[in-house]
Amino acid sequence: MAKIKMAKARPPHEGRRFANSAISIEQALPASRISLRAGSNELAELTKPLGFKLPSKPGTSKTKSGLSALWLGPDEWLLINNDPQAISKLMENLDAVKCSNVDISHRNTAIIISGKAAEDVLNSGCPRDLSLDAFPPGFCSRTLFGKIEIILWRLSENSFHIEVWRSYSEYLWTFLLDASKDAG
Amino acid sequence: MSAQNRIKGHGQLSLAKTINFTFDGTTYQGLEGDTLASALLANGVHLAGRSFKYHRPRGILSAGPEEPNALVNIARDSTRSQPNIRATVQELYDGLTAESQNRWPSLAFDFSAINDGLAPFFPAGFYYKTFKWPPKAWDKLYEPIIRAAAGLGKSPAEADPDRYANRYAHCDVLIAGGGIAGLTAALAAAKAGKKIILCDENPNFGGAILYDNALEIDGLSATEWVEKAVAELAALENVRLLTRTTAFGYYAQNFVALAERVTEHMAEPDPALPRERLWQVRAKEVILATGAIERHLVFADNDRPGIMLASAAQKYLNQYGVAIGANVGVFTACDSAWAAAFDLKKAGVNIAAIVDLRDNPPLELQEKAQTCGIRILRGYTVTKTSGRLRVQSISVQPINGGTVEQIRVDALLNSAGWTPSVHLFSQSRGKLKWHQDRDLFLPDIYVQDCISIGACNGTFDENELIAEAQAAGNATRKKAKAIRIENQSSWAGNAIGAAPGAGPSDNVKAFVDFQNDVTAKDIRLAVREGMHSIEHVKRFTTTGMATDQGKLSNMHGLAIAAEQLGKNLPDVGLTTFRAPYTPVTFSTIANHARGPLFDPTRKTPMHQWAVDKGAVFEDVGPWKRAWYFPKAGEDMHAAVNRECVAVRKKAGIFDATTLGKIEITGPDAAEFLNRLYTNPWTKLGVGRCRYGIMCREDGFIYDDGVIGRITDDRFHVTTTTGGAPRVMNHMEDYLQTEFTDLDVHLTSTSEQWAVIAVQGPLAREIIEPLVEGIDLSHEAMPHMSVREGKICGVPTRLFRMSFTGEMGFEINVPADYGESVWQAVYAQGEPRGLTPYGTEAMHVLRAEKGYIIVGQDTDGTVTPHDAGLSWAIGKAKPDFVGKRGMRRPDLVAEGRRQLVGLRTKNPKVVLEEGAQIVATPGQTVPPAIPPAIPMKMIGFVTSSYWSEALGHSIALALVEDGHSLEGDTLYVPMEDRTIEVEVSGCVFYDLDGGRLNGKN
Amino acid sequence: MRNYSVFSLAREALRGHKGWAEQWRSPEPKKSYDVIIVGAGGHGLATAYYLAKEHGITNVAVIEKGWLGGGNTGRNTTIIRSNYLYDESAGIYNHAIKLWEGLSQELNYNIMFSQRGVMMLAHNVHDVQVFKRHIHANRLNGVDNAWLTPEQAKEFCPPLNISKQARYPVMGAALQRKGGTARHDAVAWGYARGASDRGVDIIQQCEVTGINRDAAGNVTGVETTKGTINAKKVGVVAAGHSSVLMQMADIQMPLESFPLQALVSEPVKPIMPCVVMSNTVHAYISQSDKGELVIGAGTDQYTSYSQTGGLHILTHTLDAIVEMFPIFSRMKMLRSWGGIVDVTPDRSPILAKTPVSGLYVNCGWGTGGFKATPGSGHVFAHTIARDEPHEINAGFTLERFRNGRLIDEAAAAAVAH
Amino acid sequence: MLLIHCPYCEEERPEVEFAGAGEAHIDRPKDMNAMSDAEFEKFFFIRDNPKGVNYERWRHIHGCGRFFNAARDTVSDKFLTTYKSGEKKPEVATQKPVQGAKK
Repeated sequence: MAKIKMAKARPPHEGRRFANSAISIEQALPASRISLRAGSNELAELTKPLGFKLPSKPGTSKTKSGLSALWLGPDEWLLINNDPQAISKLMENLDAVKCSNVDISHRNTAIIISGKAAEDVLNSGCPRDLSLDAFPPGFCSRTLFGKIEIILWRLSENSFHIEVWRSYSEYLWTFLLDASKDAG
Repeated sequence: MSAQNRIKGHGQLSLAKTINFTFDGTTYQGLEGDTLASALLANGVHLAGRSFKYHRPRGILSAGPEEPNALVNIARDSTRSQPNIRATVQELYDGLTAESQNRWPSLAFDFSAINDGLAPFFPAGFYYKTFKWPPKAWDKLYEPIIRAAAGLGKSPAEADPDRYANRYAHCDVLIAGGGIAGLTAALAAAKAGKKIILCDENPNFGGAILYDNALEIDGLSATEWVEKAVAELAALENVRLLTRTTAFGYYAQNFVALAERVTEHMAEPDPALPRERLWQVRAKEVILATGAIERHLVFADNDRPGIMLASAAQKYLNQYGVAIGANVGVFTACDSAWAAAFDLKKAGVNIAAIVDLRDNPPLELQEKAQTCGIRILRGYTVTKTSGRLRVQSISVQPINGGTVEQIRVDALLNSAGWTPSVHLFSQSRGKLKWHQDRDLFLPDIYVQDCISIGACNGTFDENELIAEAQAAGNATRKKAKAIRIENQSSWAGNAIGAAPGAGPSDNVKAFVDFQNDVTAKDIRLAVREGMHSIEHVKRFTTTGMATDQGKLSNMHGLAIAAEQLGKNLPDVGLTTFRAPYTPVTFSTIANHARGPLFDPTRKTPMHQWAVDKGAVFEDVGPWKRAWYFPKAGEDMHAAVNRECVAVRKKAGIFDATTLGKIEITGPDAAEFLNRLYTNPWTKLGVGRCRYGIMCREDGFIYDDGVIGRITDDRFHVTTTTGGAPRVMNHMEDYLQTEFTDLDVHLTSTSEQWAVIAVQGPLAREIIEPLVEGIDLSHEAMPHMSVREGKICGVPTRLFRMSFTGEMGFEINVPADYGESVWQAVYAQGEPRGLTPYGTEAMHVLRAEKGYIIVGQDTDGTVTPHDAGLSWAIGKAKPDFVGKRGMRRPDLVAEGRRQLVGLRTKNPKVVLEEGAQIVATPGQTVPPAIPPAIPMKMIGFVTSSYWSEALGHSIALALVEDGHSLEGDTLYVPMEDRTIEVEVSGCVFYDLDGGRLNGKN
Repeated sequence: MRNYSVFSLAREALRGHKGWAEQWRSPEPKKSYDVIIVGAGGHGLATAYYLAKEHGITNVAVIEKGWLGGGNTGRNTTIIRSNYLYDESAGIYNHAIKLWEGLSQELNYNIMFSQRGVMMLAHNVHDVQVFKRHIHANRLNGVDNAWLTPEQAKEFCPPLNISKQARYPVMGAALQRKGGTARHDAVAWGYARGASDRGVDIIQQCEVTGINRDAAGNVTGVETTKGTINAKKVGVVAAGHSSVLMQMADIQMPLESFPLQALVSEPVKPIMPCVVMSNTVHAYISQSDKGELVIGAGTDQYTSYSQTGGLHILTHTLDAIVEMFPIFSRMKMLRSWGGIVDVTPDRSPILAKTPVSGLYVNCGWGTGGFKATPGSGHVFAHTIARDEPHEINAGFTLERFRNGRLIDEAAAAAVAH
Repeated sequence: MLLIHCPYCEEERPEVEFAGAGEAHIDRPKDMNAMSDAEFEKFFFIRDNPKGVNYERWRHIHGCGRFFNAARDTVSDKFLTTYKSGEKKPEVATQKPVQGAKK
């Protein structure tokens, strides 16, 4: 049998970026992602494969050694590992514990938006209070942006990570660019 | 033209900053900071519009958003044209081009003004009483004439290239209105550390005190004080100041909508800026400081150009340096008009007389008037005015009767007192209370976290107002620094309803609602005709329904109706105030959601490949799906035939990515499926798949799809493309609220996987060289199985399944690899005839096999039995969602529509989808209504195609008791002919299914 | 009753219109009536009118909590059409169209029925299939409904955007030429005047607080804020408040009441020659005689009696309008308002007898009741007078929710694939 | 746009993150098949639709994804309380509006 030519990954909007004086938007690098579901009785067991205790307070997140866990619901976390190759090992480790682990690395894609106008640009489509009091760094939540669902995760005062299903990412980009025209 | 009415030394504009503008083709000069109205008045132009019904010439009445008359069309270019813009709020910019409306051929000579002469024939509601004969004439004759006469401006004719934006905002305190009350409250709140938003509809903060030259606040003039206050606020981080921003809607839970006009005042707007921005503000508290609006007096011919609200004249003078006339009369019931007269007098304008309805206006006003040498007529009324395009004289008479005197004027100020602007309060669902002693409706019962302060709360005294504003803004209740007020002018005095001389016995045109031409007479007529509720009066006369929304007319209308009914004013009711406070541009509300952002467009990873191959796409929900792939010279029919043949003879490749996918995990996953689908799942082996049907409790088909068992506790579920979100929601609902005993989790994986269907006799040999770790042989991987392995070096869930009737595979790969794997498969297969096919060919292929499409062959009223899918119901299962529902009497009765196949007697005839079916050919098609003897329809065609493989047309149909009609002849009556069809089974091609296994 | 005509109008013009009489009487309620109608909206007033005119039952009271025609009758977007799919729906709406066509003359009141055409847009293959199904069924039911190509649709309605680049391009349209609009207030007023003239008492500002029954369970009348009023037959025609009223007779209804919003633009010269509806894009628009663009929005997602709704509902409506009619981008919203619509599980009305003898109900019209007004009143009067349904409303029973014989127009337009 | 307190996220969130899911406390019977047609009608079609306090279901569909229950006044549209699904139906009274501003 002839050698099989390896398929090439083509993540959406690879390398896309935009910046003006008040805002910078860029497509996040590929990462591995797992939708993790577990009941409260299973939490303790999960500490080992993850290397840290899952955040249990609504809207909070935890990051350690490139692995982040975002609280999305009372039994739901989004795990993001910056290393796209890390997925199989992590899935394997989770397989060993009682939980639901589903690979969604390709379902989602992410956009990083930062700059002094980031909050305003996001508030052009997101109805949430994004002030630092209500949505501090580390806070994460599923919410809406215009007509699509996103997961918004505040990395720092002026920087947000937005998770979105891949087919909605074009809409997200278009909207963010539209809203950025007069940012600042 | 030069501005002859601009008075040096008056107003706040710089005479040096001149700009040009055009009105009705004439170029004029204005100043930076002018409104269109102030600039027109500076040039001596009063005549600005025509009324709606009588086409009476109308002048500029006000200096604010309540303007009913001076509405113009402003167009920057042919794509940027907007009708019905109030000249009184439109800021002037260099090159502004405005045109008057609702007149032909010109504003000064309007042909339709003939209506005015015919006014006796057009009282309120005249159109209900006539135009009834002949019956057909209404929409053919009368209505077009009425329509052409109605309407004000013209709709834009071209699409709008401008941008509109949105911003959601949250704050502790939203203050609507930046006059003295709003500014004071804002200062107090801001200093208390609250996060505040202060908005005002004007270009500058300050409100009514900006044109009060006498007022002193803390030793500063009003303008100085405003400047200082604004500077103080602007320096604070916790304050957002929004000018040119109207709070127009107050919704539930302190959600307030603001419209910001960002560029409408600019000569050359920066294209980066949105034209307008919608602010959607959620505030912990709302402070309403919306002020008050001066009412006009209702007297005979009170609508001539040159007749103006007193406060407007004062504002034009003190803010814009414009005198509205040289010889001005004043007609009032309110103190504030006297102050306007004094200011005009001081600026050198002759005041012909102050006519006050009251017998005893305040003495100090009278004294001051005498000092200035102004004639006072106390207890007088104006009974008449003259002048066609500009008022020329007024006739005055003592209220108790007596000699009528004619006084020449070139403008007339008038004031009936002030109406608190309770619109937003009322929109918040607060209840108003009538204060008989003050003739005012004021906020009484609050239902939201808000407070009214200042003039909108009836607080006209500046000292009281300051205290009220400070208390509202400062929750900590710390004693605020006192603010010293000197030389405030009085707003006391009110007249509501028709002035003497326009009473029930006077046959005069005294306008209540200017724009809609509603007179006091009309309101009385409405009451005589039985309209006893103010809502009826309003609808019958259209008072308060013009573009000014009754800001000037509501109180008068109410008072006149009350008088006619002999009732107290509050007993007649008050019309509800509805959003918006002032009209708001459609696109401001739609904002970003235009063009590509109107709705998201979902595309699969292989979309671009299909584009490159020339695919035509169809919309399926939010998705774009390749419909067919026409080659040069091919129409849809030819392309689809070719694609179908390729699949049947060789192989086709199809993008099935859009199908919904749900990963169901957990020890109870199989049991969960048992309860949600009609089929049994417990015994489905790992590595096998099954077609499943989902119902709701009502027993009708809700969705379907193939479900594969990946491991004992992990299933890969597919749904229809459009059904994916609602199926997920349906499952979550049962899982969370009903089947809480089950240990199961659901994850949407619709977009995790790109799905490449390869179907046809050559499918296996095409993909085999690319696959690793999976034995594709029929024995190892039979029809309806699933395996995990690798394709092109990447992980795959490979399904052996078919929606075409051919042997086929559906290759699921992580979406980033979709395009690359697709290309590899295509490269592999293309030399052997692998052909891309679209959704249309897919539909034909599946119909040839009798596979249903939920939503096309079922419509929400079809049970699995009806669809011929009884085999898919797990009869041994004690329960599943829909089991009880499908046993209801009508669902098991005879005569249900059941899915069958249809063969046309003439094989070349392809039925039309949706065509109805009858049992007997003798029925004739009824002509249009009436009289109609309806034909008894027993079913309809759900799917219909030309089958190239079979050489004849095929169709599926839902037909009453269809399952027992096989072989019968039925009829499809079309407009021009009746088509004979024979009922068949649903499967047309490869009846024994051998091809699924690569046989036949 | 004083005849309304161009001649009476001219005569009155010469004497200052002093001679017009009240269009309807405002009497105090009598102790008892033969029939009480609860709710003086279009449907209730039409019922009273036809009871008097067609069945000779003139001893009728129409009891209204607020002012007549002040509910959904005066709050809807006045679209009239009858191109429904099922025989039952086509039957009643087409019955209504026939009555609409002569109504101005019948009532001697110009209700301004304008058969400007109602055009429903198809935006995808599924829409096309569904519309074709309607068109074929309509033809066989004697209901006019024609298929238009996008170009023909544009010709019929020039402001329409038929660009292939639109997010959901127009693939065609179903046009009912006999559809159109009417003046909503005039419909209520015309029926009120006609009914009042035939002896019907319209009692406004009077709220029904109870439904009285005798020991055998038969209706004996109603309790109101103006006292007890007796009648052996009571018809409830209370739209959004139907559940509340029927509860007074211990009948629980298959109904939910939702806020429905509508809006108008500022008036402009004629630009929209017809009614356009798009279910896919969610937009409904026409232009009133006054020149306002009249636009229907969607319902909110929660039940409510507040007659208000959320701004985000209007946002979605106006983005759809601007998408379909880009030239209206700079038009301005002048007024918006809300009504309460009562919705049944199958989106079809209930026009029927009830388990309580002497109690009848006409409800569940959802977002589309106005168009049925004359037909609904006509057959409901028949149902009350004869104590049995007219053949036209025979299918619109309460029992259908028990036996499953639904008239599910919405399901028939099912969106899936 | 209403503001809804999600009992799982422990925060008030804008209405557009939620999907209304109809009347609450209608339990699917353990033995569906024993239901009469009348009982099925009541279960599936009949609704309280009260003018006043309505017990209703919501799903925080664009948030934590949980279904929960709420008591809401259908006259003012004010939420009186929200609570997790499975919890007992709370007794609530509608609030009276205040005369005069709150201060």
